[in-house]
Amino acid sequence: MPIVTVRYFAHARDPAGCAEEAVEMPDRVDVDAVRSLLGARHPALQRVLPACRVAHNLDFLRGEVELADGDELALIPPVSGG
Amino acid sequence: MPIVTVRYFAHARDPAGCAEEAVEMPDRVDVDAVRSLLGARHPALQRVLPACRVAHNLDFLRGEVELADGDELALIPPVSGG
Amino acid sequence: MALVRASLHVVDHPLTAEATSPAALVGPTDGAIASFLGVVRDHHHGQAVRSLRYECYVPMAEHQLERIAEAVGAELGEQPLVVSVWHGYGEMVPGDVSLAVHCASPHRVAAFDACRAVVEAIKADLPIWKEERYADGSARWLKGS
Amino acid sequence: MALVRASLHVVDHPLTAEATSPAALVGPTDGAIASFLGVVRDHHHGQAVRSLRYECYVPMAEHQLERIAEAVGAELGEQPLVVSVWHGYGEMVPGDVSLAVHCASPHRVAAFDACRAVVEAIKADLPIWKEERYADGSARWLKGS
Repeated sequence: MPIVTVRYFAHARDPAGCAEEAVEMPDRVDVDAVRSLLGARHPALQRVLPACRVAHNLDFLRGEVELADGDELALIPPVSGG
Repeated sequence: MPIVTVRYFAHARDPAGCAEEAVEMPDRVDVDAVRSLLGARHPALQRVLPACRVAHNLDFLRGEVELADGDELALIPPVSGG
Repeated sequence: MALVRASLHVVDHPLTAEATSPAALVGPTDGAIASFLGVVRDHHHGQAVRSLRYECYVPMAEHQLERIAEAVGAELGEQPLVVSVWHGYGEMVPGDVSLAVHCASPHRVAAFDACRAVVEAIKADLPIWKEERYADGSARWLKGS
Repeated sequence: MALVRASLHVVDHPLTAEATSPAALVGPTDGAIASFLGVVRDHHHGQAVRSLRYECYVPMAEHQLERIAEAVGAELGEQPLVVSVWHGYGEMVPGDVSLAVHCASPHRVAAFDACRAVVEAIKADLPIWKEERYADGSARWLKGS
């Protein structure tokens, strides 16, 4: 199974306890699968997960994606730029 | 009858033959009356008059207005600022 | 009143950095500044434009800018609005800036709406006329925009 | 293609005049430049804001800006579009400029529409988060805008 880098930002970082970590992931995931896996790994994240989008290699993840070693996933809480 | 200054701009100036002139006007006028009077005074203006608005003392004339000596009227051809 | 401050200018030359930059409106109370610049183009309906001249009925233009700022401010209801407008006239060449509109408000929708409304009102009602001179030697007063 | 040129910047400081002025987009082919500045406000929902920090997922923000510029350019159809975007992150105080968007096109409707669409897309999709620090000592991550 691929090992990917997972990044946590803003109000997702404190509950995750880190800004990034290496995580072993299934070969194929969708947004719900990523949320479930990260929520199981860091129960404190579960409160913010429903509002978070997931990014895969700098694009928002839509549908399913095949993961490879070294890929980057990120939890994207509601943004507030501008 | 009041004597007012009439100003001509852009493509109304050449047919009027001048940039401004003093004109004796009725006590009360509306846009149609101004157009008729100026068209009779300068027949070459008649081609452009239907497209021109009229300004009275720096505001667009709507409805009727009472004129006084020294008032300013202007023919405003279609504008193209910006 | 929605219109907090208006700074309105009609000047006899192409606009300079003082006019084109929104910097003068930047401050801690307004979160959004929407701006518009009108720039002299080198083509119009396929004809190469060499230069142009804006004629302006200056006192009426200044008065109409006040009317426009007040009307747009009133349309915004309770949203505070700061407006800065500069319109140049006289001789210009392609690349010169003829119009600058800056609208500041606490929120972006009000700033955008106000800026667009001011520009549309200027295009409709400001007594300014553009005479284009083309590369083939001809010249023409534009009618509308 | 409608997108002629995009100049996209994510920088770790408040924006300076180079970013906030539309001057870099002024040229003889585009008659209209619409701009937007986002400015740090000293109040938010009635609370006095003392300072704030923007956190940014920089490589994703840069990539998303490219996506946004391409998508907005495509929406304009045949109208050519030049886009310049600057977003700052890090520590800021009220009055600092955090966002500058400039859109140039031959005609004003395309420039206005593009500028607004870019700003809305940035508000929706740019991975940047604002943490406000209030005068009473508390701090809060903003959710949405």
